[in-house]
Amino acid sequence: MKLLMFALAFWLGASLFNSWLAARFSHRRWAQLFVPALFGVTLLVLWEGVVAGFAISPVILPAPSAIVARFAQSTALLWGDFAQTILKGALAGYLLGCGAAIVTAIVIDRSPFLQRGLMPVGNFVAALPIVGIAPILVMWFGFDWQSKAAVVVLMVFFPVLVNMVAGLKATDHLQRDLMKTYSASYRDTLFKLRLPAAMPFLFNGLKIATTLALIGAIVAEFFGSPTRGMGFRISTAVGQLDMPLVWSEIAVAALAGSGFFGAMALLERLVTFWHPSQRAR
Amino acid sequence: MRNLGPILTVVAAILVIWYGAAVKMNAKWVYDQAARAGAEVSTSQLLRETMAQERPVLPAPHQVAKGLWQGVAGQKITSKRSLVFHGWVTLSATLAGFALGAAAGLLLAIGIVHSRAMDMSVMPWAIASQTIPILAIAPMVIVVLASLGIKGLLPKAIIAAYLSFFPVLVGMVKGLRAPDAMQLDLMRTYNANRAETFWKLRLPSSMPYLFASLKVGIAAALVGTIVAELPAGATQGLGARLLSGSYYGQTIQIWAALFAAATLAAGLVVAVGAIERVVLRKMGMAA
Amino acid sequence: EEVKLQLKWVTQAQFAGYYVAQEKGFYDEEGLEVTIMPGGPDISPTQVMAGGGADVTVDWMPSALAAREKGLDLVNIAQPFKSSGMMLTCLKETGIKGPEDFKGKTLGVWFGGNEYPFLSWMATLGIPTDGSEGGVTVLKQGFNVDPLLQKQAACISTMTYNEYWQVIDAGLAPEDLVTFKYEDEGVATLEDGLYVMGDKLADPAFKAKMVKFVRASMKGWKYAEANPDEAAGIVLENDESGAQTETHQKRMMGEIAKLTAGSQGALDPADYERTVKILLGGGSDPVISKAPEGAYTLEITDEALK
Amino acid sequence: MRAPVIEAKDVNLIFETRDGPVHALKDVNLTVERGDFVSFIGPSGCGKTTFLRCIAALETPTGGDLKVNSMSAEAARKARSYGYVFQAAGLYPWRTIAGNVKLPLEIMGFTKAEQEERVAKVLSLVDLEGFGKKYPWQLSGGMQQRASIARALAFDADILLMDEPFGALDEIVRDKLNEELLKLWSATGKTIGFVTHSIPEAVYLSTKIVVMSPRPGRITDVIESPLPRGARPLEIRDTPEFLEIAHRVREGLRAGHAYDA
Amino acid sequence: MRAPVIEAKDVNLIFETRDGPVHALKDVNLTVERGDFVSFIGPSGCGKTTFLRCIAALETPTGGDLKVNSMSAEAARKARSYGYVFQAAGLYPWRTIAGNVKLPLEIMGFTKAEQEERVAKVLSLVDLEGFGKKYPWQLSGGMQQRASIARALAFDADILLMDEPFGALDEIVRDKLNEELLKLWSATGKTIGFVTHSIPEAVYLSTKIVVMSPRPGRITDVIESPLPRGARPLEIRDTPEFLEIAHRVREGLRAGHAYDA
Ligand SMILES: Nc1ncnc2c1ncn2[C@@H]1O[C@H](COP(=O)(O)OP(=O)(O)OP(=O)(O)O)[C@@H](O)[C@H]1O
Ligand SMILES: Nc1ncnc2c1ncn2[C@@H]1O[C@H](COP(=O)(O)OP(=O)(O)OP(=O)(O)O)[C@@H](O)[C@H]1O
Ligand SMILES: Cc1ncc(C[n+]2csc(CCO)c2C)c(N)n1
Ligand SMILES: [Mg+2]
Ligand SMILES: [Mg+2]
Repeated sequence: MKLLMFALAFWLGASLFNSWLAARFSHRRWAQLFVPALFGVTLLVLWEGVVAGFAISPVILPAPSAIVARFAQSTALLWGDFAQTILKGALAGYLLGCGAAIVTAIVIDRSPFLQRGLMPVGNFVAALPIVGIAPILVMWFGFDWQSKAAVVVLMVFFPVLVNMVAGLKATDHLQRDLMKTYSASYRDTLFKLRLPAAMPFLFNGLKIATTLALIGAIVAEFFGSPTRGMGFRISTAVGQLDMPLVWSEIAVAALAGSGFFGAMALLERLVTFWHPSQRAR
Repeated sequence: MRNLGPILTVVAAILVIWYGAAVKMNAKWVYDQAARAGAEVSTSQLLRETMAQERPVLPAPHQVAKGLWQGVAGQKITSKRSLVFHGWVTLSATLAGFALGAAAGLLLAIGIVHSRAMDMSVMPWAIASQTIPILAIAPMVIVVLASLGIKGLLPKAIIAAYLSFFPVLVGMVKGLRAPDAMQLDLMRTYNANRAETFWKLRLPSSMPYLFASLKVGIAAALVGTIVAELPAGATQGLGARLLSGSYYGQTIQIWAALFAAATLAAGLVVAVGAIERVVLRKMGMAA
Repeated sequence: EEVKLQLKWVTQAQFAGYYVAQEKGFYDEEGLEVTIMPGGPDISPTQVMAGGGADVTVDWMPSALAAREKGLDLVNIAQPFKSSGMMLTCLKETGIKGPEDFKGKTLGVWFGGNEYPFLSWMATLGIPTDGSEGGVTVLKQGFNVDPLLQKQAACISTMTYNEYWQVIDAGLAPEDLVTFKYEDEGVATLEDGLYVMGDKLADPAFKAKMVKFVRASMKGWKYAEANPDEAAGIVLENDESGAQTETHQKRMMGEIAKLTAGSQGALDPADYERTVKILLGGGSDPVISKAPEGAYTLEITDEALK
Repeated sequence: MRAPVIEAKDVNLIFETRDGPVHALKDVNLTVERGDFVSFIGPSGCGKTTFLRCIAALETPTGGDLKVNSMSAEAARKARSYGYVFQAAGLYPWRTIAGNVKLPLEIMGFTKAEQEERVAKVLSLVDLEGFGKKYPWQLSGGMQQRASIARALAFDADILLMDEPFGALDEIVRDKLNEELLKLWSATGKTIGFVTHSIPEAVYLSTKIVVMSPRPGRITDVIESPLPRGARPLEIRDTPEFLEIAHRVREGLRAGHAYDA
Repeated sequence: MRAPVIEAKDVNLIFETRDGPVHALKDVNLTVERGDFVSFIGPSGCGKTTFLRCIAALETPTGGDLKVNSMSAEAARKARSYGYVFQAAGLYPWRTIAGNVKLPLEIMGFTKAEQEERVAKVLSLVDLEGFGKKYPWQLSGGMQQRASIARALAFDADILLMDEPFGALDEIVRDKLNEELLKLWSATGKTIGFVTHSIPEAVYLSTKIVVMSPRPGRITDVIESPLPRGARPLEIRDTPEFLEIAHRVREGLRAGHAYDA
């Protein structure tokens, strides 16, 4: 109970401190890192407090301290699972899926007919729930990372396609007319106008796709996998009631996902430095 | 409906490819069986048998269509074998979850737009929250909620809400910030307070973003519900239907449930689109 | 009086006894109102118990004992299943004739608490499962028998009453298959028993309730054994997903009856000792590290079967 | 002497940007009295908009002292002392023209009946009667500009701040609106701050012309117009006094361009 | 007689919109000869931009016949016969100023060295040397406008089509660029089509002033300027001939406004 009280007090204090920091130093780099970090720590403290305060069974919800301990103790295992699921399954699928989507967008961009036909159908296909598709893909592509990559491809393809198609349309009249006055070729228009103009949209899609790739790769392992991988570990560890390990894997997923997302956001900053949304602040 | 032609063309192309793939992928089994029986397979026999298997690797389109038709029209809709029945179960949880998620996303977005502290601290964690494979921990969530006495529709709805709040949050943060500096300055010249600025400027200008994100959100809510239905005791709903199809390797049942789910999703998105058109027209924004 | 029963798997004839007791009014006769909660691949009955989501659960002993080592005080109060239905089903064409042929092959195994019997077996055979030289490649098998049909695995785990018949239904003949029953290999562990939380047993009222529950359930089981077709019908009636077929459930009931036949409900301590021995013998990585204590009680069945 | 409405003393404004600070306003001193019509003229980037925004408390000077109606600019904003016309029309696309004009009235709590009445009045003032039910995109650029002027006139603010309000209009329409504005001004005795690029427009309208110069933005000349207050016929633009002032403004402007890129 | 560069015969253009057809150009007849400097003037919405776009083959007339350099407008576009300056600057934000000016040169396949040379030349022509490495948003509106003029001048097109190129500039800069443009024109003998709202600008620059009128958009007057071709000092604007032409243009404009809203 004492810990819970402390957690609540900490939460209150940290929130006030954060508001104060945010109000005064919001444009400082260190504050931009510190404020969310403190918020995260607050969540963890609160979690620890609640688990201790309400005496929640560790097989239901382990305390953050227990998770950290388990994490530290099984780094080798976690790294192996990370390599299997993220580096092989998710990354391969992400690259393939996004690449295919970009190429497809450029190809169907030339044909309004194909676009009008493909987009609604694609929309429909994208709505197929992965929990239904994953077993099928495991059946088709086997148990190893290839089937996970296939799931990821299916998951990321459509969001990226939609954004890229929208992006290729994102040039304004004036910009296109300018190209017309030069009687520019399709290639020139594509490379000098439409691809640069599409980048902000593309990155929108690419960022969404990062979290989808992760989720896809992990979930696909529930439907059959070799005896390693994050999804495999989560499902088996639940069966063994090793909840700290489960949450360690989840922590890895969240870290990897945030890192992946952050990397794409950084790349976006570099590539679309000219876009107003990047220039604000 | 000028899109009809192109859509039909694409669908036709897909069907052709699908049939081809069905023959190719199901052929191995036919050959294996023939080999076990010590028989030869002719081409016509191959074509016939690849499209009429009970557990095909890839069911032929007409098999799926038949499965769908039987599921939808071949039963009383109250029957446990009726896809309409299972669809309804899923739909109700989806709508409840979507309402929860959209409300949460909206409230958070409002908070973020109005409070720097929330903006700086919540956003990174909202992103991190979506990298947690909820599909992987859904079973635990169900168990935890059950231990708190929360059962039935609500746990499913909560998982659906978890998946649908994020698109709404992101879209609405963008949308509520859509007013340009001049539009905001205008409000300042009137010394309008936050509430007035919100109702008269931020909310109206966020409408296009709102509906775009609601469309994504409702599709996500459906996925969430289906995911939550897997471990919820695999009883009712399209998710349970998908899973029980998987246990028994009933490919056709899986595909039929898959298509039912996708149709439901498409229907929900169309419904949101219809609401969007009405609202935007009322607001005079349907250009 | 209310009792919440968490099943280990989806509604099927494997749990016919409970459904029969429900439908035939055996629970009512005892004054019990039983809620039967089906499980699924992602439901861990032990976790449900830990969360207080159920009063009593059907689980396999290896998983229950493993959970017990993790600090979850699960206690076996009855054992309706006498023998194990688990086996490894292999394609004959892979050339597997005996366990010694497993080396270098790919085997499908269920995880989520069901891997323990397999791991123990491999340990007794001295075959490594961690992918090292001279061992087997283990796949986390999904829900169905596709890996065998697609030849992605040489052998897969099956239950005598369920997956095996799915393989047969898929068109393979028994002659095309080689099966290894855990029972025959001497590595059988106890399956479907009834487990409750140990601390609750301290409460006489709860104990009395469990006595009634076990008594009614066993009555259900014996009725099901005697009337397999009717039992299968009752199961079908209770399947809310509408996915089960009559032929399959009738056949399953027939096979299940063979497994429950030897039991009146009471756990045979000899079976328990054997299970523990097998689980302890898991080589370098045993499922449980020391013989558990207080993992079962005969008090309930003693009282119930008087 | 009339009470000063705007009083700027050594106002400075420096924007911190990534490429270093931009000195947008340097030591700006200006006194505007009640009923004055002040025009601001100067090359692109000399700080005209910035200064107008300071008066409106949309920008805060980094140094000096700025009083509006003898209070701080911020307090004056809170007291809703002025109407502001932005360089672009900035109508809300989800509101009709009437709805846009009504917006400040709603916020300031006018009664429904009064709202209707005022909207009708100002729309007719800018020649837009009959267009109240249209949406902004259904109007040409010039009409939108006029609607935004109507919006600023709808509530009777003491001070009217206008940033190049007639930029998008052609000469004929511009002349007409110039006349209307003068009429309104002399009828109501409002104080008006007006940014323009057109020398004749500045001279024709103003009682006081402020010539500004860039880098750093500052006032180089303040010209008190000898032209009569109140109604001025358009033909006044051909009188020698007019041409003389115009010449002086032009010279001031030219000086500001001397070291311009 | 010089060969006609632009020859419009009964050109009509009707936009089909939701609210019904808009007759943007009605029976437009115009002949422009090589080396002409033609200004288009008229109230908002009279079709100036639309006609310029027809010449550039950015819009297709729905009726009549339009020849550019004795070919169809489309063929002339494909032959890259003209440079176009749009009403808005329309610089690509992902390219630097130099990169934007270079764009047409890359497309038209100039060598790298030639590209550099021409970029430097035209940037200095519009007084933007030293700004080549900046991005568009780092420049003021007026500077952006000048960059877009440089872009159109970079490749030596025969015909220059300019849609209110000096709209965002103040009087002084405008005067200077007017002079520069005249110099360039008389030095190169280009044919120039020029849209403006300013009567003095139109008269000062043109050999031919086309006055247009809206609803339906049509030509109401074509005034051949008696002012000397070639260099014209700015002072020419005070000569009686100048004022007379200006008067005629103003009258034409006023007529166009008669039934205006
Ligand atoms: N938010 C800002 N951040 C940085 N610099 C700014 C900002 N606003 C204006 N400036 C700079 O301040 C100076 C004055 O700008 P201001 O908009 O007041 O000019 P102006 O006189 O209104 O010009 P114009 O005639 O083009 O409207 C310019 O150099 C501009 O680049
Ligand atoms: N794409 C279009 N669709 C429909 N109507 C159009 C379109 N483009 C122009 N118009 C209409 O054609 C008419 C002429 O427009 P145009 O842009 O040529 O006018 P303008 O003379 O250039 O006016 P401004 O001085 O405002 O630039 C206007 O009534 C306009 O509303
Ligand atoms: C993913 C998954 N597959 C199989 C089992 C094992 N299992 C336990 S009970 C039972 C019933 C027989 O059909 C089966 C197959 C499992 N627990 N999880
Ligand atoms: Mg300005
Ligand atoms: Mg125009």
